[in-house]
This record gives sequence, C-alpha cells and structure tokens, in this order.
Amino acid sequence: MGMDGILALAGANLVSPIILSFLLGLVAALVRSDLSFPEAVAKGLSLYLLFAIGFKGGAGVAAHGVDALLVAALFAGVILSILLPFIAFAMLRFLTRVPVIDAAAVAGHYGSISIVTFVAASSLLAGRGIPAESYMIAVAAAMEAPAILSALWLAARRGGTAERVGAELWREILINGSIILLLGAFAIGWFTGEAGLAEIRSFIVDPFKGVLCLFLLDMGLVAGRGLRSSRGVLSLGAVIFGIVMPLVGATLSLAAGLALGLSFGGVVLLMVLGASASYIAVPAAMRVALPEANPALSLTLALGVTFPFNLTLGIPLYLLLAGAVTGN
Amino acid sequence: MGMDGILALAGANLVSPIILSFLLGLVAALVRSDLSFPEAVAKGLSLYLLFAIGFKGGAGVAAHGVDALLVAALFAGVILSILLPFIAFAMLRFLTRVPVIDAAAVAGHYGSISIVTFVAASSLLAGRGIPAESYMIAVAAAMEAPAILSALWLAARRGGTAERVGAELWREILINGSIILLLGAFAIGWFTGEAGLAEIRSFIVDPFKGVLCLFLLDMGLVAGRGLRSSRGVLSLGAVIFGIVMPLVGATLSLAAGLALGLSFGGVVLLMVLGASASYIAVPAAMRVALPEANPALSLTLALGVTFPFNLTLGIPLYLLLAGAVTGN
Amino acid sequence: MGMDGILALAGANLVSPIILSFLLGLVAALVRSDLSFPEAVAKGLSLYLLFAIGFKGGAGVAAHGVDALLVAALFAGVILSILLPFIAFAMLRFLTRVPVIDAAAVAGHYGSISIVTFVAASSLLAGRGIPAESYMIAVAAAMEAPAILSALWLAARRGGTAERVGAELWREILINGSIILLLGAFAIGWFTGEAGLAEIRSFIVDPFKGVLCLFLLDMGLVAGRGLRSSRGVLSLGAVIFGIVMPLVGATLSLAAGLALGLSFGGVVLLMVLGASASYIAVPAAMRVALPEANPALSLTLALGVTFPFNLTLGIPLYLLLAGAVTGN
Amino acid sequence: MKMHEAKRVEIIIEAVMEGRLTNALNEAGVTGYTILPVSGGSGRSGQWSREGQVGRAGGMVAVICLIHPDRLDALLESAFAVVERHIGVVSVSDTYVLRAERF
Amino acid sequence: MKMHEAKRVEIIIEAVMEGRLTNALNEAGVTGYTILPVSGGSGRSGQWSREGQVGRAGGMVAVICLIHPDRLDALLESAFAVVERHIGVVSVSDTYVLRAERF
Amino acid sequence: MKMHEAKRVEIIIEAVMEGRLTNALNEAGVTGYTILPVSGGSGRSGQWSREGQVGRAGGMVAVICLIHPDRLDALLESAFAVVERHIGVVSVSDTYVLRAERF
Ligand SMILES: Nc1ncnc2c1ncn2[C@@H]1O[C@H](COP(=O)(O)O)[C@@H](O)[C@H]1O
Ligand SMILES: Nc1ncnc2c1ncn2[C@@H]1O[C@H](COP(=O)(O)O)[C@@H](O)[C@H]1O
Ligand SMILES: Nc1ncnc2c1ncn2[C@@H]1O[C@H](COP(=O)(O)O)[C@@H](O)[C@H]1O
Ligand code: NA
Ligand code: NA
Ligand code: NA
Repeated sequence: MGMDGILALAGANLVSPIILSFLLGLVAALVRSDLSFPEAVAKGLSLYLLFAIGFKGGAGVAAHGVDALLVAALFAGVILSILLPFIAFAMLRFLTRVPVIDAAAVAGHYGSISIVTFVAASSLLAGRGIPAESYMIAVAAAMEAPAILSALWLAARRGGTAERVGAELWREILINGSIILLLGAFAIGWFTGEAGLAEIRSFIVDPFKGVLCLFLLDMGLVAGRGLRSSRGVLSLGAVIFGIVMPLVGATLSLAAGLALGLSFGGVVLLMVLGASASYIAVPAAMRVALPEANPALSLTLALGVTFPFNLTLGIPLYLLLAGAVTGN
Repeated sequence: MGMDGILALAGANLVSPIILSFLLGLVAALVRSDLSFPEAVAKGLSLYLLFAIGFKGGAGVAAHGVDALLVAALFAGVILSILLPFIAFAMLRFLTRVPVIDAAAVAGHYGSISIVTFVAASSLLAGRGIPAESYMIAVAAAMEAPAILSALWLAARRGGTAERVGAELWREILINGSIILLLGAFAIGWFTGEAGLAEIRSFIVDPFKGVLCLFLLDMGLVAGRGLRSSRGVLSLGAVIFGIVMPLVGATLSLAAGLALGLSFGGVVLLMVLGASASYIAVPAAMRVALPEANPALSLTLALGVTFPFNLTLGIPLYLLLAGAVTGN
Repeated sequence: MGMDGILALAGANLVSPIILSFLLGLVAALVRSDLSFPEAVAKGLSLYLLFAIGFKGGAGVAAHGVDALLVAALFAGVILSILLPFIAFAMLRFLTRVPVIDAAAVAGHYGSISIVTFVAASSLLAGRGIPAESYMIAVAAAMEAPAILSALWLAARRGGTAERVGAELWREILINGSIILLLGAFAIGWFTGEAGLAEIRSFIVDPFKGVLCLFLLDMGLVAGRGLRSSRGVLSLGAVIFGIVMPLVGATLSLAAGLALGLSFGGVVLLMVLGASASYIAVPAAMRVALPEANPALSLTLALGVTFPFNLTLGIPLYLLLAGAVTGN
Repeated sequence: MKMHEAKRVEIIIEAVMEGRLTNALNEAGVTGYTILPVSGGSGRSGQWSREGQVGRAGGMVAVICLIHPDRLDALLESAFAVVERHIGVVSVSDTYVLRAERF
Repeated sequence: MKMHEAKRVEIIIEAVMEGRLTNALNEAGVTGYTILPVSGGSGRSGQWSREGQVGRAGGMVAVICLIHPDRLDALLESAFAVVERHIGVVSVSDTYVLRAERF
Repeated sequence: MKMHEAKRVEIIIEAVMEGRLTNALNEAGVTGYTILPVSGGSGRSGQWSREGQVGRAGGMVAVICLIHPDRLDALLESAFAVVERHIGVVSVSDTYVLRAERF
C-alpha cells in the first residue's frame, strides 16, 4: 500500500466518532469554551474503560487459550519499557536543551504506555475485523511501571537528585490503581470466561465505544487546556521529539513483535504500546520521586503532542507498517 | 380533538416514566427528603444528554439530507429568541412589580431555551412515531444566546446598569459549553452519518430514555428545593407569567413554524423551544452582566413554574394545537 | 442437598463477576493500592441501582398483580426489623465487652437491611431462574427504618444517653433518600407497568449486572479500607457476632417467610433482608441520635464482616436452607 | 482599602449535622456562612476519607462564618449547642473584612 | 522554624466570576493563589447548595491568597474591582509563612 | 464561651504527597487534621485546574491542622521535611479553639 493507502486509512480513521470527539474537545479548549467534565466524571469514565478492557481481554484469553507466547510477550514488553527511556533521553538531550532531570522525567513517560491509545487502537482493529492476542492488555499493564526505573536511574546517574526511592514508592508504583484494575478485571474475565462475559456484555461491550467517545472528548479538553496554558514550554525540538519518539518506539516494538511471532493485530498493538506515552501512572510517580522535574513539559508532550499524533496518524501508520512487513 | 383529547393526551404523557421521575424528584424535595444527586453526577448526565441529542440530530440530517429550510429555521429561531424577551419584559412589568433589572433578566431566560424540555418533547414525538426535522437541535443551539442581547439592551435602556458587555462576555456566551457540545456532536453525527451512529448506538440511543429519567429526577429535586427556599419570591402575577408566557412563546413559534413550512413534528419542536426558558446558559450570563438582578426569581420561574408546566401540560397542548392547525 | 451441594453452590456463586469484583476491591484495599472511586461516582452508581431495582420491582408487581400477602409481608418485615436488634443487642453483650451504647448502635444496623446484598441475591435468583415476589423490594424499604427505633429504645433504656429524638429526626429517617428513591421508583414502575419498563429496559435491565460489578468493586475498596484502618476495633467476639447474627436473622426470617406462605424465591429474599446489615441509612441516623457510639465498630462489622460473609457464603446457604425446607 | 475588624469562625462538623447547625445559626440571626466540602481527616475517633463512600455518615463539612465581633458570642453559643455531643472542632480567628455593612 | 509575616486573603466569590478574578489578580502581579470548591452557603441573597446543579450560576468558589504585606493593597484593589458589584465576601488575616521567597 | 489559644496550620501540598504528609504528622504525634479538596490554583509552576483530570499528579490538597502552640514546632519540622523539595505552601495563624482538651 502506497502513500495513497496511508492517507485513505488515516482518512477513514479520522472520520470515526472517537477521533472526532477528541478533536471537538481539543478545539473547544483552544477557543476557550467553558465546556468541561467534572473530575469525578472523568475518573468514572476511566474506571469503566479500564474495567471493561481488562475484563474483555481476560475473557478473550479464556476463549482462545494461552500459550508460551504470553510469557514471552510480557517479557518483551518489560524490556521495551526499560529500554525506551534511554533512547528517549538521548534524543531529548540531542534535540532540546531541557535539563537532565526534565529529560529523565519525560523519558519515563515514553517508556510507559497510554491505555486509552491502546483502547482506541483495539477499537480500530476490531472495527476492521483484525484479531489480536487478548493478553495484549496484560502486556500493557506490565509495561506501565518498568520505565520509571530507567527514568530514576537516568536522573540519579546523570546528576539529577532523585529522591531515595524507598519500598513505599515501589509499592505505590507497582500496585497503582490502574494496574490493579486492569489486571484484576483481566483475571476476573479470564476466570469467569464466556459465561461471565455474557452476564455483563451489555455493560462492558455494547456501550463501550460511546463511552470512549465521551472520554476522548474529555481528553481533548484536557490536552487543549494543557497546550494553551503551556505556550512557550515546548520548543520546536521538543515537538519533533514528541512525534519522532513514537515512531522509534513503534519501530522497535515492531521488531520485537515480529521476533516473538505475534499475530498481525498483536504486532500493531505492541507498536501502539511502544509508541504511546503515559499520562496517569508515570506523572504521579515522577512528582513523588523527581519533584524538581517540570511536570508541564512531560504532560504537554505526552498529552498535547504524542497522544493526538498517535490517535490520528500514528495508529493507521503502524497498521500499514505492520501490514507491509507481515504481508497483511 | 376536543377537551377530551387534550386530557387524554396529557394523561398519557403524565404516566410516562420520564414525567413521573420528575414528579418524584419534586415531591422528594418538597417533603425535604435528603435525596440528592452529587453535582458531578448531574453534570455527567447532562453532558451525556447533550452529546447524544446533538449526535442523533446530526446523524438524522446525514440520513435525510438538508434543505434551504435549515437556514430559514435557524434564522427564525434567532429572531424568536431576540423578540420573545421584549414580550416577556412587557408582560412582567404589567403583571408584577419586579424592578426593571429583574424583569430584563427574567425576559432573557424566556427568549432562550431549555434543552431538556426539547429532549422530552422529542422523546414524546418519537414515541408516537411523529417525525421531525433532525436539524431542529441546531435551531435549539442557535436560540440559546440571542435572547441575552435583548435582555441586556432592555436593562441598559430602561434604567438598569448592565455591566459594559465586553468581547470577553460575548465569547463566553457564544461558545459556552452546552452550545459547543450540542453543535459539535451535531457536526460529528452529520459527518459520520449512519455508520457513526451504528458504532455508538447502544450508548447514545438505547439507554437514552432511562438516563433522561434520572436527569429529570434530579431536575425535580433542584426545582423543588428552589421552590421551597424561595417561598415569597413568587407573586401570583409572576406565577401567571410563568404559565402564560410559554403559551405566548409557543403561539408565536407556531406561526413561525407554519410560515416556514416545517413538518408537523418540526412545528411542535419549535413551539417547545419558544415556550421553554433557559436554566443553564442564560443564568450564568446574567450573573456576570446583571449582577444586581435577583437570580432566585428567574430560576424559580424557569425551573419551578415553566419547566414543570411545559413538561406536564404544555408539550401535549402544543402537540394538539399544532395538530389542529396542520390537520395532523 | 448435602455439604457437597452447599460447596458446589457457593463455588458457583463465587466465580460470578459480581463477587469477584467485590473481592478485587477488597484485595486492592488490603494491599493499599490507591485504586479508588470518587465519592460522586459511588453515589451515582448507588442512585442507579436503587432506581433500577425499585422500578423493576414495581413493574413486576404490575405484571403479576398483588395480593393480600403484600400487606402481610410488609408487616412481617417491620416486625423483623424491630425484633432483630433486641437479639443482636443481647448477643453482642454476651459475646463482647462493648459498651451499651455501642451495642445498641450495632443492633440497629443489623435490624435494618443492606440493599446491595438484596440486589446481589435477586441477581443470583434471576440467574438460576427462580421467581420471587416482585414486591419484596417494598418489604426491603419497609425494613430500613424500624430497627432504628429499637436501637434508640435500647440505648435510652439501658443507660445510654440517646438524644431526644425529635420529629425532625423521624422525618429524616422515614423519608431518607434511599427509601424515597426505592419506593418512588417502585411506584413509577408499578404505575407505568410493562410499557414503562419497555421504554427504559435498555437502561435499567440490560447493563444492570455490569453496574453492580463496579459498585461492588467500590464496596470492596471501602470495606477493605475500613478493615485496614480499624485493626483492633474488632474483637474475636465481635467477628463471631458478625457471622452468627446473619444466620440468626436469616433463620427467623425463614420462619416468617414460611408462615406467610411466600414463594421459595421470596423466602430466600426475606432471609437475605433479615441477615443483612445497613450501611447507609442507619449509620447516618446513629451519628445524629447516638453520637457517643463508635461508628467504626458498626461499619466495620456491617461492611467488613457481615457483608462479605453474606455475599460469598451466606446467600448460597440461605438458598439451600430455604430449598431444603420448602422442598425446592 | 478600608478594612473592618471581624471574626472568622471555622466549624468542622459531621455532615449529618450540617442542617442542624445551619438552622441553629439562622435562629441565632447568623445568616452569612459558606460551606466547604471536606475529603478526609483524622482525629481522636480515627482517620477517615470520603473516597467511594455512599452514605452521609462518616463525612464532615467545614462551615466558615465571618461575623462582627459583637455577635460572636451568640454564634458560638448556638453552634456549641449543636456541636457539643458530636465530633468536630470550632476555631475563631481575628480577621478584617471589606464592605462591613454585610456582616 | 523561621516564619515570615504575610497576609492571608480569602475571597468567596461567584463561580462565574472566577476567571475574571484570577485574570485581575494576574494583572496585579499576584500569581500565587489556591481555589477551593464551595458546596453551599447563605447570605443576604439567600441560601444555596450545589447539589444536583448543572449550570455554573448559583455556585461560589473560595480563592485563598497568601501574600507579602506590602503587596496587599494592590491585591485588594484589583480584587475589589471584580467583586464590587457582585455577591461575595473578602477577608484578610495575619499569618506567617515558611519559605518567604515564594510570596 | 471560654476559648483557648491555638495555632491554625494550613498546608497546601501536592495530592500525591498527601499520604506522606499525614504519615509524617502521625509520626510527630499530630493526629488531628482535616483535608479539603482543592480545585485549582496558580503558583510559580504555573496555573492548573482539576477539571476533567484523571491522574493524581497535577492536583493539590489543603491540610488544616489546629494545634496547641507548644506543639507547633514539632508539626512544622515534620511537615517541612515532606514539603521541602515539593511545590506547595505552609502558613500558620493564631486562632482560638473551643474544647481545648481536644488539641
Ligand atoms: N486538631 C484538629 N485540626 C483540624 N481538624 C481536626 C482536628 N481534630 C479533629 N479534626 C477534624 O474533626 C474530625 C473529628 O475529630 P475527632 O472528634 O477528634 O475524632 C476529624 O476527623 C478531623 O476532620
Ligand atoms: N458572613 C459570611 N460569612 C461567610 N460567608 C458568607 C458570609 N456572607 C456571605 N457569605 C457567602 O457569600 C455568598 C453570597 O453572600 P450574599 O452576597 O450576602 O448573598 C453566600 O451565599 C455565602 O456563601
Ligand atoms: N501565594 C500563594 N497563595 C496561595 N496558594 C499558593 C500560593 N503560591 C502557591 N500556591 C499554591 O501552591 C501551588 C504550587 O505553587 P508553586 O510551588 O508556587 O507552583 C499553586 O498551584 C497554588 O495552588
Ligand atoms: Na511507550
Ligand atoms: Na423560549
Ligand atoms: Na437485617
């Protein structure tokens, strides 16, 4: 598929209600409308999405079984999560003049993952009838935390002053709410299987895409407000980083996915995980452990640049790339 | 259809879960039960309703096409919104002794519209299988703001001291959250059409009426609390205004709708828009621009008198009136 | 059915997504994850559940009619609610050393009922195709408040210093939000019947179980946090009470249900009501009327011991007991 | 700007008692106050948080009342009658207000 | 610990005016403040509560501002210009802060 | 009514540090405090708002602590150790409390 194909696919992706809802939020925030979601509603939507995506993943594993690949995929995810921050750090130091401590914090975000980007990609795959390994959601959970380790190591090593990371912080990171909810729902879905899914299908399957629209509308609002209030935070180099880094992450993940022998859909999802940047778990950990790092920089990059890029152009691109390589 | 017909229709309307939920809330508040919805839940429900009604309107336009009438209907809506406050103002000054500034503020509410009244009427029409122009939701959005202009003009002209209405306030009014969300969702629905609707139908169509019940329960609670805490605010003249004004608004809108050549359903919806009074956009604008106006008066009238009147008796009446005139 | 049967049933019960969601919350709280639901979301979920369960009960009554048994069942419920606190009080004074005032407060909780336990039991019955009287939800509402009377009498009589319980407190208790919402929705469901249910079925029926999962997840989190923060509050005697008292309540209710001639399903639900302990209405009333009572004790017992017991082992046990006695 | 002496009373009280407190304040002629939500806390009766809670028990609110010094005693007496047997704290600080005619 | 004299300004103002107030503060060079949600209250214009409300009208927020005493007047003037015609209250108390370089 | 001298400490700190702060307070023997939600603010690190936010980073809470003047130093030291490297502000005001035995 040539450039035409890419554009056609990106175009098709762009006219989905999901993407347009995000753009609506972005535009509303940029024109300074007072449209806003209460914090509790946003959290409620995200609890729903985490529960639903975890449960469906687990039910999928119950239906299709699990093989040795699961362990290998988890392992690959962890390695990617540990490795990507080093690349991100080097790239940032090359492209921008941000201090070591900020570069380390940003790097941590890019090693970790954005679950809503993963959800949007799953949705696109499902819409096109492309199957993927159900346990990829567990891989997503496994990739949330390891990147933090690398970020802290980079900060400490390279002159930053990372707070002594006690057992307490590790506990917080490893069992943070979103990991527990994802993995817990995954376990419940796996355990109760098809029967469990049938019981709650009309809650977690049928309305899922609609809820995702509302959540992305909110994400658009938050991203837009972030962009507006941090004018000046982003240099050109940083913006370039925010677009090139996901491509690098996706490419490395493509290689890993092929090496593992994941399905076409699985490879795409791993690419999306590699390409996306955390906006929930890592920011909180960084505030605790690297309080001197500027949170506006990481969040604006992750939510204002990389997230929209992945959502609109990135995902279709990864789909095409994976398709070209695997012959799908 | 004679008086019997009116009563039969009003009766049928009254036994819908939607209306009864509102009455439940009203009663609960009047007996001072502590039943209450958290602010975030109420806002979440209203975000859902605005998104869903906007999207469905847009998808309807995509399905049935759009004609020159759309522009004419938008134009008529704007004119009604500008005109009605003058009538409301005169009627209030005649029926009550409220100060000029309060009369102007109330007038602004009645020129604008109540989206939930519109939603309840759409629901009733749909239940009876009466089609209506899908773009009426865009007309609703267009009627939200112009009335504010008239109210401010009345206040300034007639001795009130309206704050200099800067560009800032206009920006706020024209792109306030509910207008943006309605029109944005309308645009997305239009753009993605049937396919988009199919993707999120089980979120925005199937559970819609149930969500509306919960929202009206909350509206009943808020209206009842308002009535209780503003005993004494409403004179008899004001209550008469709160019931006669919607009839006047509906009648003028009926004339406009017939002149435009809207369908039977479209005429009814335009009447409902003319008859209803704002309880979200206008109150906020009035607090900024006419801080001396008593907010309890406007809100108690709009939410405690006119809204229940429209919901229970008004909508069936407008349906009958329009039916009698158009021969449906 | 022997011990095997009990275990098999309990096992089947345990692997439902509903129970597992509760356990997930419990575990997450016990390992001190930061997973949490905003207060507004928890309240929103509970408003939904009360509205849905009330409405469905009413619609059920509309469908199957109502007989003299309804009044008798309501009466029996009130008597149970008044009586059980005396047993609970005596048992607590025997098993533990808690002061009179605390024993009275706890006793009030156990005379009243837990609506979510009732909902979980209804769900289990429905899943096994066991019918039950639809009006049991009205019985549940009737059992909420009377126990408070007994608790206050016990506290005043036995040396405690119950605040003079004015008309104001009685009003608050009798028309507290959950009673009004349950009974109001019940009335609406009854009144609008099958037609009303059809209108909002895809909101209150289809997604019901899924919403219940999320709510139980939250209950697990709250129960787990309560257990964690009140280590030391519970003596062994208190824990024994928290498990034996539901058995006593269930047994008395079994007798009452048989005497009334309720159906098999109805008997089970009455047992569940007798066995469960309030965690919403009674705690609030006790804080007002018996401020010296230690709230941590009542809540930890009701939510941390009895609720999980009923949810996991109790309900299947009551089902078997009732089955054995009625020959089902 | 011209400021006027006043007292700032802060009452942290159980949410279930909110209505009783504001009624008592109204009866004592104190009609100006503001209520802030409280998300958690700790005291002699232990630690608590509103997260995920449904019931009204086990939560508190903060009532802030700016008042002319002369009227402080009436306020405190009516407030104390409500708070007395309940958990919660009452503190009074000196402050200055704009627009004294409002207090 | 070394504490430094400062003023604590508490402005309770209509939610619709929040943006205008913070803009005015920013223009007056006051860039440090914290906004607390308010759930209800009572004043000359009656009693209100945020429960179940959808619109932004009919709600208030509390803006807390710790400031060096020298800069108090500038703050009050800019705040007063916004609050003047609106309902709401402004109070100023003496306080002490850690880390004076921040104010 | 009989009032007793006390100190009112107000700590506005990042939400992610709430647990660490209350742990430190507990360890210093300070077991009475109340936590208020914060909806937005502005400081040297810019402006922020909780609207629509999902994560815990980028939000703050206000911890209010009424304490006997003698115990102020212990409190400040333990609080400062937590706040030190983080954004946030600490202020202390004189106040008077009812029921001194509680502090
Ligand atoms: N010293 C204090 N400073 C601030 N708030 C307090 C203090 N003591 C108690 N509180 C608040 O009042 C509630 C009840 O306190 P207590 O009666 O001591 O259990 C606590 O949970 C706190 O929210
Ligand atoms: N004396 C007061 N103390 C604390 N808050 C007040 C006071 N007076 C008014 N308020 C707050 O300001 C709002 C508007 O007051 P008012 O302009 O008097 O209607 C009230 O609803 C309260 O939230
Ligand atoms: N002078 C101040 N008065 C009140 N709150 C402040 C002040 N300075 C900072 N804050 C609060 O503390 C947060 C962090 O401040 P900063 O460390 O200056 O970025 C701000 O977002 C405000 O919520
Ligand atoms: Na990544
Ligand atoms: Na109108
Ligand atoms: Na019971």
